[in-house]
This record gives sequence, structure tokens and C-alpha cells, in this order.
Amino acid sequence: MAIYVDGDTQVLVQGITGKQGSFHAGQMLAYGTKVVAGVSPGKGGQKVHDIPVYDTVQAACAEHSIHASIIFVPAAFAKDAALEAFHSGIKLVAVITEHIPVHDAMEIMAQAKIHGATVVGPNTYGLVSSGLCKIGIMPNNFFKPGKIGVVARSGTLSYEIVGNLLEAGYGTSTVVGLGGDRIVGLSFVDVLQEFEKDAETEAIVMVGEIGGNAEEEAAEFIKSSMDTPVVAYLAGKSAPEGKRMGHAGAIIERGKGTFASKESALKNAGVPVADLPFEVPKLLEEILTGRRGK
Amino acid sequence: MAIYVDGDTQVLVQGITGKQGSFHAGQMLAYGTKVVAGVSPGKGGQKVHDIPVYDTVQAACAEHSIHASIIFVPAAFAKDAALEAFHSGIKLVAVITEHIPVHDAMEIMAQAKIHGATVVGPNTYGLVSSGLCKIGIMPNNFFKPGKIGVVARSGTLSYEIVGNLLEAGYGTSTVVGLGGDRIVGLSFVDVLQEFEKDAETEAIVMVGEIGGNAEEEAAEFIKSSMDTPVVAYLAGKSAPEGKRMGHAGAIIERGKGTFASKESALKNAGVPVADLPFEVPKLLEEILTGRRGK
Amino acid sequence: MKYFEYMGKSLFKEYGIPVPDGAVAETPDEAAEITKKLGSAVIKSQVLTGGRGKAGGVKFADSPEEAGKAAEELLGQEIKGYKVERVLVEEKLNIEKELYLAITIDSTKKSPVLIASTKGGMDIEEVPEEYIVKKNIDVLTGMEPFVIREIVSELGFDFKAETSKQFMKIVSKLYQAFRALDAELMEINPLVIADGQVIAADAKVTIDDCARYRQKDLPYVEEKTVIEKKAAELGLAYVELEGDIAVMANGAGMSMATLDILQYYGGKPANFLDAGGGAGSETMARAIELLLEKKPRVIFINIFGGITRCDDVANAITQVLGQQKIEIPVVIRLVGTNEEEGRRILEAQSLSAYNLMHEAAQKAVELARK
Amino acid sequence: MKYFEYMGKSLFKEYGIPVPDGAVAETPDEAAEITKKLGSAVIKSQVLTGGRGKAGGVKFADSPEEAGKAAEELLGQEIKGYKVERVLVEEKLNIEKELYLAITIDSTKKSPVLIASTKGGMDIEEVPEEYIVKKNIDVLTGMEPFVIREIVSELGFDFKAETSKQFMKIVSKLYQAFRALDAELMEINPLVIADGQVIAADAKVTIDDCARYRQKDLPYVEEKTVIEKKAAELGLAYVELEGDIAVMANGAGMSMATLDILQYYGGKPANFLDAGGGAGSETMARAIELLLEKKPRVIFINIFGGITRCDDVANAITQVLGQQKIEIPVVIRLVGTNEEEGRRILEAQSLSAYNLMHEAAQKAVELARK
Repeated sequence: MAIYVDGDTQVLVQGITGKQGSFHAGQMLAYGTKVVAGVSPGKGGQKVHDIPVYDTVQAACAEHSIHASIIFVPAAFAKDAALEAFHSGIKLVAVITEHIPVHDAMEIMAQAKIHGATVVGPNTYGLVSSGLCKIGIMPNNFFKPGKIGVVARSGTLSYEIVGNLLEAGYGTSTVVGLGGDRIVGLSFVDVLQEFEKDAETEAIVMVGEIGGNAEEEAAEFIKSSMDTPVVAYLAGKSAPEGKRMGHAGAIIERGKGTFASKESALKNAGVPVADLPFEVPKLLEEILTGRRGK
Repeated sequence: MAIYVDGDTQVLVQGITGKQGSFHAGQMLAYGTKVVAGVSPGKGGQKVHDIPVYDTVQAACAEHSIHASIIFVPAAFAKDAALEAFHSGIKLVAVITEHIPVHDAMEIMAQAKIHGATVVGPNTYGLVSSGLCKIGIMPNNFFKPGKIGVVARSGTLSYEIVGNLLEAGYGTSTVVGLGGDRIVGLSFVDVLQEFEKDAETEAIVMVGEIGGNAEEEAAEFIKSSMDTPVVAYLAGKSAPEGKRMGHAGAIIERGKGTFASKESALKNAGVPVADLPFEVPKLLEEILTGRRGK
Repeated sequence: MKYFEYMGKSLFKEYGIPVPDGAVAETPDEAAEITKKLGSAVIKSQVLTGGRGKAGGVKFADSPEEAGKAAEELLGQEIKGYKVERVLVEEKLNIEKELYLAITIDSTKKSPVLIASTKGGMDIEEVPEEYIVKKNIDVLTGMEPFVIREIVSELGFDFKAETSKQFMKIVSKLYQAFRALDAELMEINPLVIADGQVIAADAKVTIDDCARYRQKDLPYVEEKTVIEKKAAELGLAYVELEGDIAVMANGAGMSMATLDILQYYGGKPANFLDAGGGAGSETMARAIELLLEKKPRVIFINIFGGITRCDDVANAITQVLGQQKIEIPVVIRLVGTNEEEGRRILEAQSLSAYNLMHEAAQKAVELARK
Repeated sequence: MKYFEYMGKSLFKEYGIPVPDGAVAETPDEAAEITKKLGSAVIKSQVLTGGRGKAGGVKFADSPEEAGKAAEELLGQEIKGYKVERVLVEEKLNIEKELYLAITIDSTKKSPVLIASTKGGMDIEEVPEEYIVKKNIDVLTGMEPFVIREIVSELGFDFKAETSKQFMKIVSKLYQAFRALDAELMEINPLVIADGQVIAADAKVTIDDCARYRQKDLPYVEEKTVIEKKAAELGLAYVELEGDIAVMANGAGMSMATLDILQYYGGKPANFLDAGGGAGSETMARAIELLLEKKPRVIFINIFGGITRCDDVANAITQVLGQQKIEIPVVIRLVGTNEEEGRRILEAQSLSAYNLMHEAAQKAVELARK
């Protein structure tokens, strides 16, 4: 089992004829994802990796049953692409595009709510239910089936953690990248909630970073409502205060969203926090052994 | 029983300090409607017929449990008043105001859909579940409890029909005024659907008029999905083609929405159509007798 | 409020929708003058009705002289009952293709709807369904780019064609104008492709009367008769008819039913007058005076008071009757809100009112026959 | 991008939000000149940081001479590390009341949020909760009039007061500006009532960098160091730090973790550089050249390829090393998308790459100590 997507999920690629879109459509196919169609206005009728390309999402949906979409179009057109997907009734939309204006992101989220759609990202590597379906840009070889759920804000850092897990013999159930922007569709709490319901996810690794208060909210949720054990890693311990470290969300302001506040909230919720990425498997081992011992 | 509103419905009056608002708040109270609060920006703290007045719907909702609102504010402010009601979670909003720009009406309806609210009107006399709750501007004395449901586009014409029914000994369950504008919240089909579910509505009188295709749609619905008998009266038989008769909806264009097309659609659906308003009770009598005879 | 073609085109131009070169003329000389710059020209009668081409309201000219002559023929003519007071003189277009494009209000879906077709130039209802694209627009988000792409795709246009790009821009701008100007209808038929350019060769624009208060910059077009205009100034809906029984009722439906019932009994209504919407007694008094202007044989007042109060109506009647001597019979039917008070006011002036509409109507028809 | 107060106020003025009379000065003479018209004046240092009042960055003057003197004292001073290059010279306001008003982005609710308080003038975090009104705004419908009325009602303002009406207008216009200009923050603290007028006495405006492509009319403010600016031109996020290990990683989280791990092992990173987001090899080569500008002791490249491809990274490294002689050690960690090809490219140039991040980091720290 897995959350959000599984082996039956049929996927559309918006922006499939672009450099990133075509490359990753191929990678997703190679992973085993059912990429059934692509969209690129003006390129309708072409094929990319043998995937049929349509001019509009509407046209693609008329020919295929599509459950999820992944968006690669440039920032200036990403909002429109997302709305297009919502209007055609697609209920899961992963927005890979980065540098989307924050006002556009707010509109995307407001529209998603009206249409009952789930947005992963923007500025995310996507999500993958290991061995079943990858909707994203993560390297294929690290995502092997297993019982550990992973949810992270940052992309490469998740790969790092997932790589360490794999090294230690842990496969993953589903790995979700929330996205690095200030406004993203899913929160840690949203994803933890799903994992909690997923019988086959035995433990969860949460990869947070400084800025915002999503980790603190997650800590509260874990404390009040979760049974599945959670282990965390937090990036940004060494970041000097007030310096912006690339993500809009990673601004340390007014003493909120600091490493210390996140670490203490999580520890307070019984979540072990790793000092370094490669320590995560060890903490996981400890917490799972403890559980099994009970 | 009744549809939409009953004896427990607690009502807010938006624009309660205006001439129409205060007069009809009093009339509604006199009818027995639970008018619990009024809103008039800048008049918060006052009382009208002993009803407390608030500056905002939000403030009124903080003090009272409000199920429905009736709007009397001028056309230029009506959209804002409706959105205000929706945002405070009010699920039934009757908009009495006429001459609301059609673009505003479209926005009201789009917002109502998002908020899951039902809009009666605009340009309606409202609705009344006889003897239980009147949310509207119809004269009190004609609406006595009974088993006939009435749904109409036009106001005074409904009173005429309801008066004729009363004269003939028929009380009404619920009487709904759809409103005379081109864009209104409820269609004949919406209301017929509710009546069909209402065990105590024995028969329905539908009062249509030329223009639009709502009567034709109703005929189709009656034919396919209704068991409760329906009698109709249609206004506008004598209207010269192409002349606008007051309602934006009552423009005869392109041969659609004519008296003839409506009459034949209804008759085809087994609905008796009265030539004159005062003939409605007779047709009702016939259809009910026929039923009872079965 | 309907606009003349030349006004619609001037609005289009303002919003960046290409229209043919040209100008409006009220005299043959003006038409000739305009044609000097254009070389050859199309001379189009400006009337608030369709089908003007078939009615001979459009002429062509290859010189200023011909243009003057054409204008002379058209100006002053009547087309479907509308007098031609102006002609639009425009460049002749080298038309390759005629499209249809319109945005209007969809009452059923409660949203703006765009209608487009590759078969322009004819009545949209005669175009087979499969050539028509209908697209409801979310009024809250508007004409998003993806919606325009869907339209282009459904029409089967080539995305890369320069004319497709122009078409997309026109769709976007037309919707912008439609929303910004509170339009009920904006129709371009035909939208032509001429020398690689997409151009609005015609313009039908109707603006929502209810929005006039916030569209103060828009021109006002008089479609009404003198009496209709006076009624409009009072905020009342009035339509002139051919009969001899002047009618005042309240509510559009009720007013229509009143005409129906008069006709049913063999009477001929002189007008439709909806005094609904809570008009006060002063306004209603003015309305009754209006009724008298057409010199009817009978006045029939049919009021079922809701938001309209019977006492206001009674006051209006007694006020008019007190001020001027009225030779014709006035049949009154008065029930509803504040009915008792209304009757009391009438009785104080020795007037009486019917209870039942059909009885009153029968009486009015009977009196009109005398 | 943060704006100076004077720039924020000029935007406010454009959108119809009242601001004090005044102008910006770069010299004491200019400050004196402006004060001639104002009579007496406030002289405010223009720096991109808060708390300038407490730091002595605001002075008062009752004559042009005093204003010149005040400006002389302020110009060139440093406030919290920011050099004062301009002062804003403004009329003194006869302040009756100080309010707080701001609109910013609420990440949790994913919508704009308005924050208002009757206790303005101080840090909003020090104002007790009960004096703060927070209102999330529906980004699709905007600042509807009823929302403004709710704000006024929640603040306990008198609806009929003239200042309430002015406040309502300011709220509407501030939101309009916030949306139209792609702002991340628009803060007025204090929003003052002076002589019955509601006036923005300060202005903090931050514009979304991602929206610069569609906000071409807005001024550009340089907040970055020379190297940061060069990185920004490459589309990369770069922050200067104090250490000696130059770092390039991909992804903000990964880049932060890279700094964390270096520090964990006792190393000192010289910078933060996120080469993520699918930058090509050309861009990455430029980025590596940037790292060299700060003359670090070691270069540490830590790449986990996702959208970034390892072959692009390898090509970038070999390209730079092929073009210039680099005296310092380069520690590379390279895994992920197209890893094999990347390693092959490196090996062809006799370079090797680590597999594990912490081993690579330890090596980099070790080399930096030598």
C-alpha cells in the first residue's frame, strides 16, 4: 500500500515537450509510472517517448482516464496549467516548477480547494509510491518498496535521507516532497495524516528545515493524533539568523521557525531528531526495535 | 412539513433599518417568522421592532444562530451583502433587491456554489412555509397552511394564484418565488425536486412566464422524475413578439421561450395548463380527484 | 441597452479589438469625405436590428461620389421599422474567411458563455451544432489562458498560425470588455480574416441597463418612445401596445397576466406598465398620468400589493383624480398589503375597488366596448 | 525585494494612500531645501532595517538649518550595519493616534492576511492579542467591502467617523496595491490620525522576487553583495558567510544540510550556494568560478542529482578546471540522476567523487585545516 498514488494511477505530463518535461516523462516511464498522455499547446498529435501529446488537458482527458498530473511549464505559465488541470477534473497535481510568484501560488491553492484537488508543490520533486508510481523528478534508483514513509520540504535532502535509508536496508512506502516555497499545497500534517491511515507504513521520516511553523504544527499533530512512530531530521542548524538561504520559506524572522524551536517541539512530541542525515536509519532502528519490543 | 424553511428557521434581515427592510421585518415578525437579528452598517446597537441590529453579519452571527438571511439593501450593494452572508456561513439567502446588475448576480451565484448556499432571487418576493416561516415581502394573510406547493417566477402573480387557491379552500405548504431576473439562484427544477421529497405537499402549482427555457426544463423533469401532480399557469400569452415586458428574462427571442413552446412542453408532460389564474383551483381539483380515484 | 454597430466598434477599438478603418456619417457629403481616405468603401446603415444586409441596408462604393450616392439612398430609409439616421463608412476588406464570436449570459448555467464558430456570417442558429463551440466561463476567474486554448483547440485552429494568435487575443479582450462594461451581449458576426488579419467586421453590443449607474462613461442610446422614456425616468417598465385599455399592474408576471386576461375577454390593452418594485404614491401618480397621454377608453389598475402598498396606490389614484378631470372610466382592482387602508382612502373619494382580477378585467373590457 | 520607506511611500501615493508631505534628500543642502517648504520637519534615515528610531536614525528640525545639520549627522552613519545614503524629509504630523496596518502572506492559510491594531507605533508582536485584528482575505474575490466593514467592526471603530471612512479607503487601496504589485508585505506602522486625517507615517514594502518579470515598472533595490548579485544573475541563490570552505550544493535544504554537516565536523563554510533547479553545466561552471572569487581554502561540491544532472555537474567542473589552474583542493560528492555518466566524465579528467556526504564533508574539513 501507499498514499496518494499507487500502481493504477494514470498520469498526465503538462509541458511534456520541454527539456525537463520530456526527460522526466522518460524517467517516470522507466520507473514504471503509467504516463498515459502529455500536454503542450501547439504540439498536439506529436509523441514523446511514445506518449501521445495533446494541445489541451481537456483534449487529453477526453481520450484518457487521468488521475494525476505533473507540471513542468515555466513559472509564468504554471498557474494557468494548474487551473487547466483542476478544470478538467484532475484531483492530484504535482507542480515541479520553481520561482512561481507567491500570488499565483495562493490562487492555485484557492482554486484547488474549490475543485477538491490536492496540490503537491510547487517547487517540489514530487511524490513517489515506491515501486508503484513516481510523479516527480527524483532519481529512480533510490526509491525501492518498503515500509518507511518520508515527507520532506526539500528535494535533494530527501534523496540523501532516502539513500541513507536504502543503504541501511529500509525501503520506502511513499515519499512526498512538500516543496520549498512559502505557499505549498500540502503540509507535514496533511501527509502525516495519510501515513497514519496507511497500514503498511511502519514508521515515518520527516525532513524539515528552518523557517515557517509547519514542523511545530506537525509536532503537535504527532503528539495528539499519531500512533505510527516518526523520526526527524532538520536542516539549517548552522544558518546565521536573518540570512535568506534560498527558499522564501527559510527566512529566520522574529525568533519563530528557528532550529531550536522546531527541535524542541519535535522532541517534546517524542520524535527523535537526527543531528546528521546519515544518522536517521540508526534512530529509526532504535524506535522500531523499541516498538517491536513492546 | 415544508421545504427550505420551517418553524425553527432563525432569520437575519440585511438592510433592516431601511424603509423596506424595517417594514417587512415587522411584517415577517407578525407572520410568526423568527427574525432574530438585523444588520445595517453603522447602526449596530439600535433596535428595529425590538430586533437587535448589528454592523456586520459576522457580528450578528456571533450572537445568534442564524439559518437564513433576507436582503433588502440597494442594488449597488446587494452583491456585497450576499457575499457577506455566505462568508458568515448562512446557507439560505433570499435577495429581494431588484435591478441588480446581471454580472453581480452571476458572481453571487458562483460564490453561493462555492459556499454551498442556496439563493432565492434576486428580484423575488421570497419564500414562505405557510404558518411557519415567511422570508419575504408577500402579504401575510394569503399564506395559510395547506398541502399545495407553489413555485413561481413572478411575485404578484403568485399572490393572485395563492389568493385563488385560498378562496377555493386550498392552503399552501411552501410558496417559493424564483425571482424575475435573468440570473436567479433557484430554477423550477430545483424547487420541484424539493417538493417531490416533501411528503406533505400533495400537489404543486407552477407559475411560469414567457422567456428563457426554465419551464421547458421543468416539464422534462416532471415527465421523467415526478410523482406529485403539477398544475401550471403561464403568463405572457398575449405579449407581442420581440417586446420586452419588464423582466430581463421575459424577452422573446428567436422563437425560444415562447408561450406555445412552454405550454406544449408542459401539456406533453401531463401538466394541465390554466388559461386564466382563477382557473387553477379547478384544474387542481380535477387532478387531485383523479389521483384519489386511482 | 443596445448599441449601434459604430458605437460597438468604437468600444472594441478601445479594448484593442481590431476593427476596419472608417467613420460614421450623417450626410452623403460626410460619407463621400470619409471615402476619399479609404479609396473604396462599404456603406452600412446603422439600425438597432439584424438582417440589414438582406434588407438592402448595406452598399458598396468605389469612389467618393458613389459613396455619397449610396449614403443618400440609405439615410432616411426605414429598415424593419427603424429609420436610418447614420451610416458607417468603412474600408472594403479582402475577406478570406468569416468566423462567429460572441459572449453573452447563460441563464441556465448562471455564467458568461462564449460562442464561437468557423461558420460566421450567418445566423448562428442556422449553423450546424458540430461547428459551434460553446464555453461557459467561470465568472470569478475569468477568461483564463487555458480556456482560450481549449476554444482554439475545439475550433480546430492551428495553434501556430498567426491568425490563431490574433484570435486568442481578441477572445481575451472581448471578455475583458464584456466584464468591464457590464455587457449582456457582445457579438462579432462576422469576425473576418482579411489579408492575414483578424478583424471585427460587425459589432452587436448590449449593455445591462441595471449597471448604468456604474457605467457612466458609456454612451446612452434612445430605444424608447416618448412615453416609454418618461416611464423609464420614473424607474418603471412601460411598453406601448396598440389597444385602448390603459393598464397599470404591479409585477412583470402580473402585468403580463393582466394583458392576457384582457385579451381573453376580448379587450385590447394599450400598454404594458409594471408599477412594481415598491414605487411610492408620487411615482404611481405620475404613472397614471402617463397612461392618460395615450388617450385610452378605459384605465385598468390591477394591484396585488406585496412590496407595493395598497394605500400608496389609492393615494396615487385620488391624487391624480383630484388634480385633473378625467373623462374615462377607471376600473380598480386592489388587494394585498395595506388593502384595508387603501380601500378606505378610495371610499373617502367615492371610489370602489374590485376584489377579483377576472371580474375587474371583464368590467374593463365591457366599458371599453361602450 | 525590500523597498526603502521613501519608495514604499511613493507607491502608496500612486495607489491613493495618503502619506506626509516631503521628499528624499541625499545631501544636507537638499534636506534644508525641502524643509524650507515644510517649515519644520522630521528627518528619517532610509535603511532596509527596522528599529531605526531607537538607534537614533530619526531627527527633528524646526528650520532648514536644523534640518541640514540633522541630515549631516545621519547621512553616512551606519544603522544596524546598514549605511544611511538618503534621508526622507517630511512634514511633522500632529499625531492624535497611532494605528497599525499591514497585509502579508499567510503560509498556513495560503492566503493574504490583513493585520490591524489600534496600538500602532510599536512592534506588532508586543501588542496584546486582544488589540490585534487578523483577517485572511480570499485571494480570488479580494478585499470585498464587507470584509473591510468586518475589520472596522472588530477594531471597534465608529462607522460614522470620518476617520473610519478614510481608514476603509486605505485598507481597500493597500490591498489593491498589495495584489497589483505582487507584494509579500505592505506594512504601515504607524498609520496615524493627525488633524482628522489618516496618514501612512511609515511604509515597509517587500515585493516578490519571483514576480519581477511582470513588475517591470517597479524600481530595483540592491540588497546583495557583488558576488550575491552575480549569483542572482545566474539565477542561483547565494549567501556570503565567514568561513573558508566554499560550498556548492543543489537544493536549499541540501545546501543547508551541507553547511550543517561541515560545521558539525568543525569546518567553516564560506558561503551558501544553491545550484538547484536544473541549472545547466554552463551556469554551474560560472557558479564554480564565483566560489573561487572569495579565495577559499577548499571547494566542496555536494550534488544529489534530481532535476540537476550529474553529467552536467561533471562537465561544469571539468570545464572550469580545464580553463584555469586551480591551486586549492576540490572535494566532490556526486550521486543521483545520470550519476554513472558524471563519474565517467570526472574520471576522464582523473577526478573522483565521493558517494557519501559525511565522508566527503569530513575530507573537506580536513583539507581546510591543512
